[in-house]
Amino acid sequence: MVVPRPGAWRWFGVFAFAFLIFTQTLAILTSPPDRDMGDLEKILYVHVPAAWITFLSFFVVLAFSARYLWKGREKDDLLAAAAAEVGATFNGLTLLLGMIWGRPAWGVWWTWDARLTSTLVLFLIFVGYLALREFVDDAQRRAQWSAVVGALGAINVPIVYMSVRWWRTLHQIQSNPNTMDPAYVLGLRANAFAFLFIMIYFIHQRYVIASLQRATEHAAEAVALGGQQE
Amino acid sequence: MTWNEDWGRISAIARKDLITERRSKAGFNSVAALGVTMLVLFGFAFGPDAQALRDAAAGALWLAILFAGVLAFNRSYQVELESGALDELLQYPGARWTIYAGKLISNLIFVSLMLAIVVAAGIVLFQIHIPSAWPMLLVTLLLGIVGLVTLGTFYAAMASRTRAREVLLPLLLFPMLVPVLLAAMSASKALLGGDLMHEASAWIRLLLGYDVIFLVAALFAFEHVIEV
Amino acid sequence: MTWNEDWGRISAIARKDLITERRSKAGFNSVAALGVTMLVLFGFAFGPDAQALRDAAAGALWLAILFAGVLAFNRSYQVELESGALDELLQYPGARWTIYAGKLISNLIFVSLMLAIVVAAGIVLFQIHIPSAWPMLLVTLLLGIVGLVTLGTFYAAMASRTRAREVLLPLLLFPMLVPVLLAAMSASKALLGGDLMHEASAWIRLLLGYDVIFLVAALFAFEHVIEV
Amino acid sequence: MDLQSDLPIDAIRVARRFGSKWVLRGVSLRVHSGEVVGLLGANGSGKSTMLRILATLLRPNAGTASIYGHDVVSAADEVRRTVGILAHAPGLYDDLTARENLRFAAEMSGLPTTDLGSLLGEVGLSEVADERVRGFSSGMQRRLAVARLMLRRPQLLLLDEPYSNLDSDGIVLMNSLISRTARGGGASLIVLHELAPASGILDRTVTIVDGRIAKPEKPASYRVPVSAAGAIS
Amino acid sequence: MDLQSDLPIDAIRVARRFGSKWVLRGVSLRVHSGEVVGLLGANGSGKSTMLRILATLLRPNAGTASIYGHDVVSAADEVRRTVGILAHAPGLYDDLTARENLRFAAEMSGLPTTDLGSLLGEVGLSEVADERVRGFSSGMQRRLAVARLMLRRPQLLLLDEPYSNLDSDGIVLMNSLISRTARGGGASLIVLHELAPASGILDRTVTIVDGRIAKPEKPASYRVPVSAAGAIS
Ligand code: HEM
Ligand SMILES: Nc1ncnc2c1ncn2[C@@H]1O[C@H](COP(=O)(O)OP(=O)(O)OP(=O)(O)O)[C@@H](O)[C@H]1O
Ligand SMILES: Nc1ncnc2c1ncn2[C@@H]1O[C@H](COP(=O)(O)OP(=O)(O)OP(=O)(O)O)[C@@H](O)[C@H]1O
Ligand SMILES: [Mg+2]
Ligand SMILES: [Mg+2]
Repeated sequence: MVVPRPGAWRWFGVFAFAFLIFTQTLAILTSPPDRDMGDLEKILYVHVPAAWITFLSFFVVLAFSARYLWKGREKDDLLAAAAAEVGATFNGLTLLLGMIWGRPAWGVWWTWDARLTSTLVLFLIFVGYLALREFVDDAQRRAQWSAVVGALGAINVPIVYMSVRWWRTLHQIQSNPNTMDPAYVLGLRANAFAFLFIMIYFIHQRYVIASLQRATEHAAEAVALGGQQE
Repeated sequence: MTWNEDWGRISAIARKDLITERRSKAGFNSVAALGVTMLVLFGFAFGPDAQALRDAAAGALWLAILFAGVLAFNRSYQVELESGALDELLQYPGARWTIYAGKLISNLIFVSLMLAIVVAAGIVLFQIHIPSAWPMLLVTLLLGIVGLVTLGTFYAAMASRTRAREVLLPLLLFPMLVPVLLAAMSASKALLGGDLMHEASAWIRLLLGYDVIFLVAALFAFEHVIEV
Repeated sequence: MTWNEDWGRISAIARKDLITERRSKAGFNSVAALGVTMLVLFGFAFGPDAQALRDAAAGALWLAILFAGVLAFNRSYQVELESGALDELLQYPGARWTIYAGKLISNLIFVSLMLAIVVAAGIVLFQIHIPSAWPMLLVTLLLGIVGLVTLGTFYAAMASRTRAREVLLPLLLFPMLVPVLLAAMSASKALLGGDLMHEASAWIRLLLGYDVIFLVAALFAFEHVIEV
Repeated sequence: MDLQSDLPIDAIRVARRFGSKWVLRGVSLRVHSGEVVGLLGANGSGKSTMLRILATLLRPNAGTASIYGHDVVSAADEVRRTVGILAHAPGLYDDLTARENLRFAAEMSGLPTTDLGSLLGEVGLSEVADERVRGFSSGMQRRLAVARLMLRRPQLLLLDEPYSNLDSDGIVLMNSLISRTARGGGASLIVLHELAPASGILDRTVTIVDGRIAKPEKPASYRVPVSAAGAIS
Repeated sequence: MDLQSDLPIDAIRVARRFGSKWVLRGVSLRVHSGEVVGLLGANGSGKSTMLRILATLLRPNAGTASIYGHDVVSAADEVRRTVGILAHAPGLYDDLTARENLRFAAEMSGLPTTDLGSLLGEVGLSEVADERVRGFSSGMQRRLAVARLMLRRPQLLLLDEPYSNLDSDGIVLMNSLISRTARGGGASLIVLHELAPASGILDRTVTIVDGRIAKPEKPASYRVPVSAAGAIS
């Protein structure tokens, strides 16, 4: 197994965070206060990118899980696990930011609306995924099982996405650049890219850590099996 | 390899599980009693107002079935783990999905019987009026338990082989089941309320879609789960 | 024979159980998640109306704790049954009630931690307003779980040694717990509602009485349950 | 039991049934201090059942048995202080390490928890002392169970096929425990199928046939394994 | 593996670890048709692990093994058709009767379910054929497991301490199964600690030391039990 090396990636990480600070400042400074919510609107630039990145991460889980089941390569399992961790983190962030937003905007921390609940359920599904990885000791079994659970879990992403359309929700429906004030569009897009870079950086870092652990094990293998004739 | 051989295996497993279940649980009496006990607890928790109870009836029924079902799913693999029978089971040649199919059938029969009893008790305890569209209600109940058992039997194959089966199975299963439960509860509720808005059939279609997708997925994925 | 020796045994058992619990369940994270999952299910079943949910909050909290608790109780004896450890345990000389006391302590710690997490999640999800009399509420919660764990640990000693433990434990336990649950739910509900009628303290006294009676009875009766 | 005998084992017409099937139909057995007695019998003849009765884990349906003068039913607690049983199942906690399992046993018996390390060394488990028992091989589990016996130093050893799963070192270990106990005035009752590993330490054997101890004069209908016959002759 | 050998067992540098501990570090082993090979080794040396790998119950981390030319990983299904394993645990269903357990095994293997009665008679369980396995003694459970093996008639027997819990009749039964298999062109690999019960049927032994098969020339560091040394000399 090839161990990925840092180097360029360190600079990518620095860049991703610098870019995030830049886009956040830009969005907060340029966007006008919302006519209903006033400055509360500014949470938009973290809440919505976090939600998008959640979806994207779980899609990455699906892709690598499927490839693991097909090809059986350890690398894919490690990548899927890294993406799941990052996805669950952003999922939690979406919930938390949504709740912080909901308190002043709707007057409640929580309500049982389809969007909110389905987001919470998605979070719980991947908490289950991570718990499963925790509980299985055998590496091959862990990889195999979590690939299946991860792929099945990712089926729920479209449900969360569509929940605002399928059910009447308090949460607002997706907008698109046409229905949105252009003043917000740029800030949102820029921040979405900043989050994307951070996601890539995080997934990569988690993957590197896991690979390094594996590499030590493989090194031990060489020692353990070394020196045999025949 | 042939369908005949596969069917032989499926029915052997289903029959064995049902015999074990019957012998080890002293009939369905205790399961019946447990279902009823759960309903009584829900009655306490959400009663005593009659209208509130009737509103809660569909939810209470499905939750009682869910919680009792989880016991059955884990149990169905635990029998294999005691005294190493799973190793033996994996030694038999042939396709692995037959193991899943066999357990699916026995769990379906078991949960259906439990459902019958729980529903009968629920009708009395929650003062449910049986709607004229009761065949639809029956279809809802059946589709609901198919979804429940499909996923439950599947996840239990993993959870029961870890150190944390009691916690891990509900942890993996419940969130995945939310759509099934929601659809089943909503359809039941609508039907019990006379289905004035004609929303039941949309929920039932959703339920059917779920059942089919997950059944196929589970049959394919089972090999990967049991093999290692 | 001396108190010192007895205490040594009690703490040995409690410590062993907690170590096992920690190792086999990888921390309370999963239990936390399970508690939250159950609350979500209750939310579905009895929501989405906010007022209805708030009324149901006390019931939902206690039921979530009850169902998760039952898993812990059975588990705590199952560890003994795997690979014949119970025979070994019964071989040690000394009073048998120490076994019960040790398991009681470990289960109490476990269920209390679970309770803390479930309550925290419940406060958010069910939009509970913390009442000014929150110390009383805390007392209610503690007395409630003492009752739950006292009886649960006791009945699990019997149920876990039958072939039908998963079903038998709730079947024996739930009806016996109804008074405890009813008192705990009613007191919690009254306190959450501001305790306008001053009825909470009556329920709490009832709860206390129950706890004491059952604790004493269980300590005495345990010898007879475990011996054969 | 007016006359209390102080024999390590004094069983008088012990009988036990499961359901309606009588497994033991009156087993009378005396074992004296310093003796090592082998208990033979075909599969299913009730050897394990007899040991469990003597260890207070099962009650006889009829007859009485006493251990060093203490009745196994009415004075169970005293019996437990003097008896140590090694059953088919090792009775270990899978999620505890070897050392933790021993420490638990020590605490439960009110013994000091120092010196567990050297005990583990004695049974050859030093290297895995802090690994969980779950991954132990069957022989390693059995060695740990032996260490637990050595910790408690019972006067009377009840051993149910003690040599199974043990390699040659393990057999030596087991035998040294048995003979040390015998030298200290204790006694052992050992269920065996294969006499070879116990050759040299067995004083005599008794055989359960038809739920009773077969008469020593007529050769037991239970055939002693061919390979072992030489070892005790 | 381009060249398919048709040996009953052809294992090449099989390695397996648990966690970071390498238990098998390159076991190469060939067993020929008609052979009965004993697999020795100290407790925890990896004998059961090796058997489980050959029975497709565990995958090797490195190396390859094939059974009659079928790879244990890639052609697991074919391997399962030819192999029968007898593990430490009997793998029976406690709530089924002896007969039902056998019938289940027959149905799962696609074999006829007639004649189960005579099979049960052969292993001496006729009387308890319709009793639940839960109450069986350890030897009775093992006999039932042997009956299941006899039912399936595998070409290659993998036996993990097959004699433990068996009385002398049981040992005879076990040996007759092994030699019948060998005569029919099959083979057996038997994990043993005590060679005595298998004396007369073993063709040779190999010993696992340090995760590898010890060289036959230098006497294995694992000592053959004293009592058994004579039996195979
Ligand atoms: C816990 C509470 C909340 C959760 C779980 C949540 C969840 C989500 C998710 C998953 C998305 C992305 C969906 C998509 O792109 O289709 C999203 C988008 C969004 N959320 Fe929330 N949200 C919460 C609270 C709020 C609140 C309180 C507001 C404001 C009043 C809000 C406003 C928005 C907006 C404006 C979008 C972007 C929709 C678009 O234009 O595409 N959310 N939310
Ligand atoms: N599932 C597992 N998890 C962790 N370690 C394991 C597992 N199975 C086996 N081991 C380890 O592998 C080693 C070999 O085990 P194995 O059961 O193969 O030994 P064995 O040669 O059969 O010993 P015995 O004669 O005692 O039966 C042991 O050190 C054991 O701790
Ligand atoms: N819990 C039980 N329930 C029902 N029957 C039992 C139980 N325990 C033992 N028996 C029966 O008692 C008989 C003797 O069992 P026991 O385990 O004492 O035999 P054993 O002499 O130790 O045999 P083995 O050499 O096979 O270990 C058997 O026929 C068994 O079926
Ligand atoms: Mg026995
Ligand atoms: Mg072994």
